[in-house]
Amino acid sequence: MPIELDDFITEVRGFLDAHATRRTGGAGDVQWGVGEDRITYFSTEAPEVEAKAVAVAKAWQRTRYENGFGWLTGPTDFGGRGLTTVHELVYDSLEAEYDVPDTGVLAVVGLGMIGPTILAHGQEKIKQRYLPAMYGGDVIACQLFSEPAAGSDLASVETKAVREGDEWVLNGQKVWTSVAHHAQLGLALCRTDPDRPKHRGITAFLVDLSLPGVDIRPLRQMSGGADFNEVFLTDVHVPDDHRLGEVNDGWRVALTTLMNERATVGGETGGPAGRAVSLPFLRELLRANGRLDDPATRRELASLYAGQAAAEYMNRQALRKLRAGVQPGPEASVSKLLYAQNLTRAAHFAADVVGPKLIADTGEWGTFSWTELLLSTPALRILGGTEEIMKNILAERVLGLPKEPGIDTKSPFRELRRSARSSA
Amino acid sequence: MPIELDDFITEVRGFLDAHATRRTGGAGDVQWGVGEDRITYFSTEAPEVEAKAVAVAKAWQRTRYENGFGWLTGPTDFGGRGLTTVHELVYDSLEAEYDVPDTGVLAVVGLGMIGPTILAHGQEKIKQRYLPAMYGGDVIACQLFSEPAAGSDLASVETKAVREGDEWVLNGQKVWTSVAHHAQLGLALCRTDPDRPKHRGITAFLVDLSLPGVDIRPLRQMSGGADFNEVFLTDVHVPDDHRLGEVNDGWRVALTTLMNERATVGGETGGPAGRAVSLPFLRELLRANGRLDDPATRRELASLYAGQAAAEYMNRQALRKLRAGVQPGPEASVSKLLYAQNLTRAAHFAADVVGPKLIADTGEWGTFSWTELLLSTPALRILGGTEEIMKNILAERVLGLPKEPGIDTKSPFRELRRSARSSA
Amino acid sequence: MSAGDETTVADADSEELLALREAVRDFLAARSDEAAVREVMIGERGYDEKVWSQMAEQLGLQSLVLPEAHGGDDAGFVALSVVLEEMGRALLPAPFFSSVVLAATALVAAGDDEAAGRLLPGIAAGTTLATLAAPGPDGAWHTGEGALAVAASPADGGGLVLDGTAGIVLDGATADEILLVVAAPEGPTLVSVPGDASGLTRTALRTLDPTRRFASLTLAQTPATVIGQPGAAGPVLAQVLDVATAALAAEQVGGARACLETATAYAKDRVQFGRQIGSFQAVKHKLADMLARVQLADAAAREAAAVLDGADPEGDPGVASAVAHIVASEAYMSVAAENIQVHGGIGFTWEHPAHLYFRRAKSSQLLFGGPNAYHERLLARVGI
Amino acid sequence: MSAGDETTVADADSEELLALREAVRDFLAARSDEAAVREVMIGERGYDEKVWSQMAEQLGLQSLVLPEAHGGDDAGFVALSVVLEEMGRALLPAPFFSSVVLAATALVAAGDDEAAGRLLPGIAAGTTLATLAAPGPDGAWHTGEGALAVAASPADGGGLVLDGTAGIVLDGATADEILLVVAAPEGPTLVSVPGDASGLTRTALRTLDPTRRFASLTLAQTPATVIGQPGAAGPVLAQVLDVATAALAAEQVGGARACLETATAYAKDRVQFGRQIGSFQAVKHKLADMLARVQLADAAAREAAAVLDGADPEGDPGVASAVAHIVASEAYMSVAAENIQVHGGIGFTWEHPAHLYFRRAKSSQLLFGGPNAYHERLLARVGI
Repeated sequence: MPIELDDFITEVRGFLDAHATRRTGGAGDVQWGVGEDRITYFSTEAPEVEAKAVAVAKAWQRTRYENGFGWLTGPTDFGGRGLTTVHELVYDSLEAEYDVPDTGVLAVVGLGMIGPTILAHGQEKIKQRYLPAMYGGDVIACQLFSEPAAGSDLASVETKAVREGDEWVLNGQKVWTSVAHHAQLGLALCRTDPDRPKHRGITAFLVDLSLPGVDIRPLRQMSGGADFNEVFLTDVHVPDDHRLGEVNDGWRVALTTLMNERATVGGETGGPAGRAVSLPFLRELLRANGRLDDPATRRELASLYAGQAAAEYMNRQALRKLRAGVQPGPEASVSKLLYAQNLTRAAHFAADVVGPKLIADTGEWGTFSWTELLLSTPALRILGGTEEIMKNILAERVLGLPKEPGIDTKSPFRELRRSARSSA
Repeated sequence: MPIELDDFITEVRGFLDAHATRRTGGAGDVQWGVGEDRITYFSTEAPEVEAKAVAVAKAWQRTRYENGFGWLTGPTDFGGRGLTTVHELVYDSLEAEYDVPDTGVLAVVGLGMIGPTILAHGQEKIKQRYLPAMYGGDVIACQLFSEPAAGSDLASVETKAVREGDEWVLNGQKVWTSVAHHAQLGLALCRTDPDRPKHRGITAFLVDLSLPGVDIRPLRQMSGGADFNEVFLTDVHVPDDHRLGEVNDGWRVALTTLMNERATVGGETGGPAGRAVSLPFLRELLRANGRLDDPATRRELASLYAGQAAAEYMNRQALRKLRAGVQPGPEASVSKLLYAQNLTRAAHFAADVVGPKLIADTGEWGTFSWTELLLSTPALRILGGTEEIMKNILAERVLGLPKEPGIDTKSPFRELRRSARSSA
Repeated sequence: MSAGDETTVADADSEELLALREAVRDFLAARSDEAAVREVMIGERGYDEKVWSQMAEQLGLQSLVLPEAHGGDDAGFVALSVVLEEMGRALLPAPFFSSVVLAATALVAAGDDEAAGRLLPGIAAGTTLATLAAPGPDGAWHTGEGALAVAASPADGGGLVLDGTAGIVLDGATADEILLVVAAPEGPTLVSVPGDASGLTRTALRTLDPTRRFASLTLAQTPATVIGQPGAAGPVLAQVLDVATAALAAEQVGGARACLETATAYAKDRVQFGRQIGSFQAVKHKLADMLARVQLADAAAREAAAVLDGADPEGDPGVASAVAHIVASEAYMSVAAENIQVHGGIGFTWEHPAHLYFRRAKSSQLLFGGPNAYHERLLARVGI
Repeated sequence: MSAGDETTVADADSEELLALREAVRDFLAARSDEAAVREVMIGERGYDEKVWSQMAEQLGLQSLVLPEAHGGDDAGFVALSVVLEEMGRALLPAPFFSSVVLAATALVAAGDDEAAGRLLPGIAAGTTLATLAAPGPDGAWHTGEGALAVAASPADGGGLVLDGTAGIVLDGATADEILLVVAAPEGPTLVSVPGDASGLTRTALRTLDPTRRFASLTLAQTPATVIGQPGAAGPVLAQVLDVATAALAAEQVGGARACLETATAYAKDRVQFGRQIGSFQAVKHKLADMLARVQLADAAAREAAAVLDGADPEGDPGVASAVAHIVASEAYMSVAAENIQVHGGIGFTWEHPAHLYFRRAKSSQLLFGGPNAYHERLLARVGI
């Protein structure tokens, strides 16, 4: 271990004390009616508010990076610190004690998923070019995977990449791209050989989003904001050195990204969605609505809280395992399922408690604000892999149940497309 | 219409007044702690009690028959009265006002399902021989369909029937046969040609259960009783005139039976299971356990009752349609699903109310007796078509969703068996 | 629509009502399709006045269920249910529920010929928009707990004046005439206040469901006219709730069925993994569950309407309506959510109509208090 | 099992505990397989005395968690959980829960050295069977509502005499020593009564779960020995419930996991429509749901045991146990029911073990009062 944990902790504390303020007030303290009246899973704000938050996030990431905390587990060659996952976990838990900007816009997709993918599959030059810039807070990266026709069936991407000399020309449409409107870089899966089986004709490319032919359009979701984008690629010329992995071996690249996605979803209970399953917050909700002594409401609260607490125990235990060097397996999908279930349940529970004050904004704090969470809940069951896909993963990969027959993974993609279209 | 409805009603009232006693007491009256302490879906009793009940049921059916009410819709040629479904419904609703023996042991399977099947597919001689005997209360008939390996996949029956001159020799094992231990006659589906596709190599036979080689063994269910039987057929010789329908056309015969099954399941809420979803009974349950004023219990009661009441409305409306000559469609499967759901929910609700008194018999009326219902509930989701099969029916036949691919209904049965066995 | 001396109870599947259903459906498809709904829902009034007039003039929908004596057709609640089901299916944004269901029912139930004569003909003709509110302490429907939020006191020159706030009033910003249940010295009293009354301030509220509008009303020494007897609003309100929850259930069934049909169509159309997704058993069974819920809600809503029409002399409209309210509220909410799930990503975009049904489903479920209120209401109706 | 001065918190996945798990599993597979369980469950005593002795002599299971001072190994609650999980998986019929979990915990918590010295060594050796009951008005665990059902009054020659009925006492018919929480003049008091005490009548009861026995005890002027201080049983009982519900959760997880594994194996084995039924998505997703429930319950039970062992200084054993009790109770009940559904017809036969798990699941869920009690208990533990 390059640095003793105790020394590391001292160093982190020194850094945080110098650059941030420690949080005050216990977790149990909730001042009902005070502070921002927002309960939501999504993060959309007015464009100017959002732009400012992105700038602040980038600045904080830069500060971390300049002080050696920007990429703790990354190789030193690319600006990383070369430390272990344990150091990272320790840093995270210490930082959580301070009021620091939310860096989710950089971290969740870019640093959490795309960074490791570039590290694993990128050419040396590309790693040098992008990794320090990403972990240094300058470049935000996004994922250009999903397409209108390739949702759960991700390996059916149709965006074409055709080689022209040292370049590839990309054409197609991507969708459900979060943070694209703030990003400078995208990781795109493209069809490079439709005559091979669908998983074997895909190639992965890093796409500079400032290139001509890249058109990013916000996609408004049902809760009102636009956390996602459609990205249209029209004759976008990408240099061959921006290819990740071999030609037609992009599915393996995608799996690296998805594996890291699984590690980041679920579990998260902080932020404006965390309130919805926080016991002190719910207690005050009941008190404010005169329902704290109603046995029917109490029972539902207890049931909701028990499920949420157990899910938190589960995530904590998974973290402990991770600390001990055990990689999370496919059973992590349970966490994602529960996260969606618990937030959904909490939203309807709150609706029951606030009653008609949820349907029209009377201005009362902590009532109509639940609508945004409520309207986010359907997305939780779909984003990052639908509930159905998660259950398939659990059944097939954890329990070893046989795959569905009649799913063709062997025929050339071109033929699959044709037959699907004629049968639909 | 052969007899005016008003005249018919007068006739029925006359018959019932002469042979039975009218019920007293409103439906809302429940005397808690009085009467039989039994809440169950199944009907098993001690053998001597059961035998007596069967004798009483047969006698009442005979009385009905002798007075012209044994088979109201049946053709007069075979002892029927030649009247309409409306007359039958009217008779049923009038009879419900009287205390009469439960004739389920004859009626549900024999008269409700096998009778119509014999009528539709039997030879003249066979109809003459069995129909009057069945509707006259002498012969109880049962269904010999399911087999250990052919559960939900009923068309996979393996019981063999081989022709020998004017006879067929049957060999195989049937299971889930209700009332077989009281029955004289069975309708068996047998494989007569394994080289044809599975639905096209089955033939249906009426089997006299007193024939040598028929061995009926009770099958104890988890709730303790034995409402079902295994029936072993070893070299049972059945005359060819006992065949229903053409050779290898038995699936069509089976469909007639199953269609009539669908019409009889669901909806039923009388008897010792009806209590479990009866509002006055549940009200008294809550009162006896000091929970009538607990809002949490009240809320669950209201929710349970709303679901049950709506299901009853649905059944009543279906009956009204039937009266108007509209045959129930596959959507009747909804009724069966709801019946299982509501009884299951009621059993767990009651468990919550009586608490630990459900786990050990303290002798208190209306507490431990819920165990029998509780232990019957899993069967409700399986018997007469599993929940999964019912949902397939709703999805495919009502909503028109595509069939599951990869289910082979065309290959010879012999090959299917072989490949299934090697893949399992 | 015919009506006579003898009570003829309509059957929703009768040829007459099937024709009515078709007429309403065709009308809404032509005049209030999704594009039109989306335009209206971001507009200020929240409904299309031209469509509203045509509903009255061409189809006579506003007058359908009202008494003949006051310009109505007395067609019965089953007919009303058919209309509301279609409106629910199309998510029609219109003051129909507030004016024709809530206010008109209250006027009929109050048995006040003067008030009925003054307001019902206009409601029936669609020229008067009325609404009703019985605001309790939280501004929403008074469900028996706590005091009424608007107080009435005798005015100097006779009559009553009102003070208080009605926090969440359906179509309260656009109604010409607002009926309120207020706390008068004699007890809960039904009164009416014109939309332009002095001392009345109306504020349109941001709503969960943009196709259904609410306003907050504050009243300061606002003059009001008593309807019926002072102190007699309790039974009137009970009767209104029976009719309103039964009517709402029909509307909910219409919306729920639209969700089921959309999801079913999508499951047949959408291909993933080389197959229509409707061939996957998980999707299939989800749709079967949705179907079961819709059928159950439909049965309950039909029963409630039929019992209100007197079809079943033993049926109790209070019980049947309360059952329908619970079952339809939960069916619609659940089906609206599952519809999005079947659609996947596209289902939670703003552009897809699925969220409009989701919003309507939740809004309807909570309109008269939500689960907290409707379970106890059922028990009250059965006397437990 | 080692124990020393420093608190070493065991991890259920440590090599040591994996070895313990394997040893217990092998032992139960050899000595208490399904056939053996079925034989014992229809027998009179309800457990196999030979197996019980071997558990003590060969594996030292009874002594595992007990204090060293009284013949125990102080191995901690995580170790106990591992053992209970295996017992739950095998549906072991034995007085382990009553004697080692309930009675021994009460003796330790009461801090009465005399009583502990008198009873714990025998419990640890498996030679004394003890049990504990705190019968409330309905004969079951006293959950704070109503009075205790057994009253204590001063005896003529000193000590106490008891009168009343303990209606549902776990292993009450076979226990050598019965600990009871009774209503003494000083308040709830823990006492002990030998199984052959005068005035004590024990009646074995018919039970839902034949692998878990209960008896009704009536006491008429039965002499009893006070354990700890008179009036001090309240906190003892609270501590017992924390341990007992955490222990029960571990046992429930073991049973639930057995159901999941059986159902999974059957889904791979059973062929219908020419396919393993586990290839049908409806079955697949049902099993995935079962897995999710079991994993959640497992996490909760592990947390509760770890917190009881002091692994997390911020963890509150009351909260973690109450959470585990709810989550494991509901997971087990649901998984036991779904296991039958996956099996179809064969699953609801008497011959198939599925119903034994179903019975145990319901019996466990209701043991300490059921949903009505356990939700409020959690809120009490978090101070709401």
